[in-house]
Amino acid sequence: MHIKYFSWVKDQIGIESENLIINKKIDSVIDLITYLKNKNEKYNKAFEDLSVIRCAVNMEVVNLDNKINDNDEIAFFPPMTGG
Amino acid sequence: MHIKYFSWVKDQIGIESENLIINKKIDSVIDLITYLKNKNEKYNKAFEDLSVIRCAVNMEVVNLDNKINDNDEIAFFPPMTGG
Amino acid sequence: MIKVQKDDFNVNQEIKDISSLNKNIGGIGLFIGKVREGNNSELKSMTLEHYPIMTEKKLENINNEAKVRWNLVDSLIIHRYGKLYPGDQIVLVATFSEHRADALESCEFLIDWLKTKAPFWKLEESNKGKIWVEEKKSDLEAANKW
Amino acid sequence: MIKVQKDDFNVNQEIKDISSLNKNIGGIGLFIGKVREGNNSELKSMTLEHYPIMTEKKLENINNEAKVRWNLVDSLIIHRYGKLYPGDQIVLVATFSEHRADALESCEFLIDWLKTKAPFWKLEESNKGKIWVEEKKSDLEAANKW
Repeated sequence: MHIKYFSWVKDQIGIESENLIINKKIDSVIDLITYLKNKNEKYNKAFEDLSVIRCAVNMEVVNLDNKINDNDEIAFFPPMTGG
Repeated sequence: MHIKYFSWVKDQIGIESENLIINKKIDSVIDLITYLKNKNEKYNKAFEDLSVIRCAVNMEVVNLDNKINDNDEIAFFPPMTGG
Repeated sequence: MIKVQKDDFNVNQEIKDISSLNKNIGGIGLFIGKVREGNNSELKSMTLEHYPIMTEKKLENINNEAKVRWNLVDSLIIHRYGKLYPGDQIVLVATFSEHRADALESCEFLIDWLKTKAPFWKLEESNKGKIWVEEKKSDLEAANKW
Repeated sequence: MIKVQKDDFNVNQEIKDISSLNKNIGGIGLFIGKVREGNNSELKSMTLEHYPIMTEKKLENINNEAKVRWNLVDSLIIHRYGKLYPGDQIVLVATFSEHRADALESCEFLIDWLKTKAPFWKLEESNKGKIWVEEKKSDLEAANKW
């Protein structure tokens, strides 16, 4: 699972991207977030308020209950501010 | 009275502008149009359909019943097509 | 600012001239009107006649009206006259504001207004001869909505 | 066409490149977004981060969506990324149509959409430090109206 972080989510976690090999059963985005929050306090802090977290799976924005697979590219970021 | 003509009104009458010294009593734009129509067939033709004639007095668009004076600049033209 | 001119304009230069005076511009709304050749390449030329001095006066008025109705840092209208050819630029409306809604709305307002209230008349020359362009009902409706 | 680039753009050149391909363009609707200094000259810089490939993909999608919804001859989005300064251009939306309503509406649609759906994030640096720009409620509402 390839994970990318943008904006202040990236700043708080401290890395731009990572490859995770997860032995636990991770079915959905929210499962992944729960898993990440247990890793350490940085992740826990970044994902504290899920109302400001957006997620893209393979570059499509999805809801947090969206299913995910091992070979997906998952990205976490705050609401977008383009234009 | 200085009179200007634009677009096909100008083409039909055959001149761009003229100075008229009128001895008759001309109180309004419509009086002037009646006066002009009596001058010759070109004017009569140009002012045949008043629904497509617009008038500006001293560069402000006015209704045809608008009052006019001897020293006014009067312009006749079809609906404007700017932009 | 308003400009009534025979010459073409460079939109990049025009907006740079205004933008350089004010760093608080967040958005620029622009409209460029061009001479359209028509679907069967029928148009040869378009000659724009106008009513000098009245044109400048009316453009100045409407430009000021836009500044009253919207929160604008600046705004610009350039309208050309004379003989133009397919592909040529006819008119530029540019509105400069802090927030985009003001620029976008006032830009639409200005071009809608120009279509029926600016003293210009268009003579189109095609294979069929020379024809003065008639007022469009849709243009009248667009101008009346403001 | 869409372009995601670090470099600045020249709006005159960009529209000329497209206009020269088609003489049947009657109107061009444009919006240029710029870095605003703020009322008290507080902003020092704005750094735009984006999600490469996803950005291009999403911009391409929305540009196609505009072409489906409106009668457009062509349309162009240029979005910059990297470190920008007050007065710099951020984004260009340009829509080319035969009649002006299509160009004006689709231009507004595209910029409204970009504000909340294009994967960019803005880091503002001012005297108070660095702050990531938050989503604006008014931008969400503007995007939802289409």
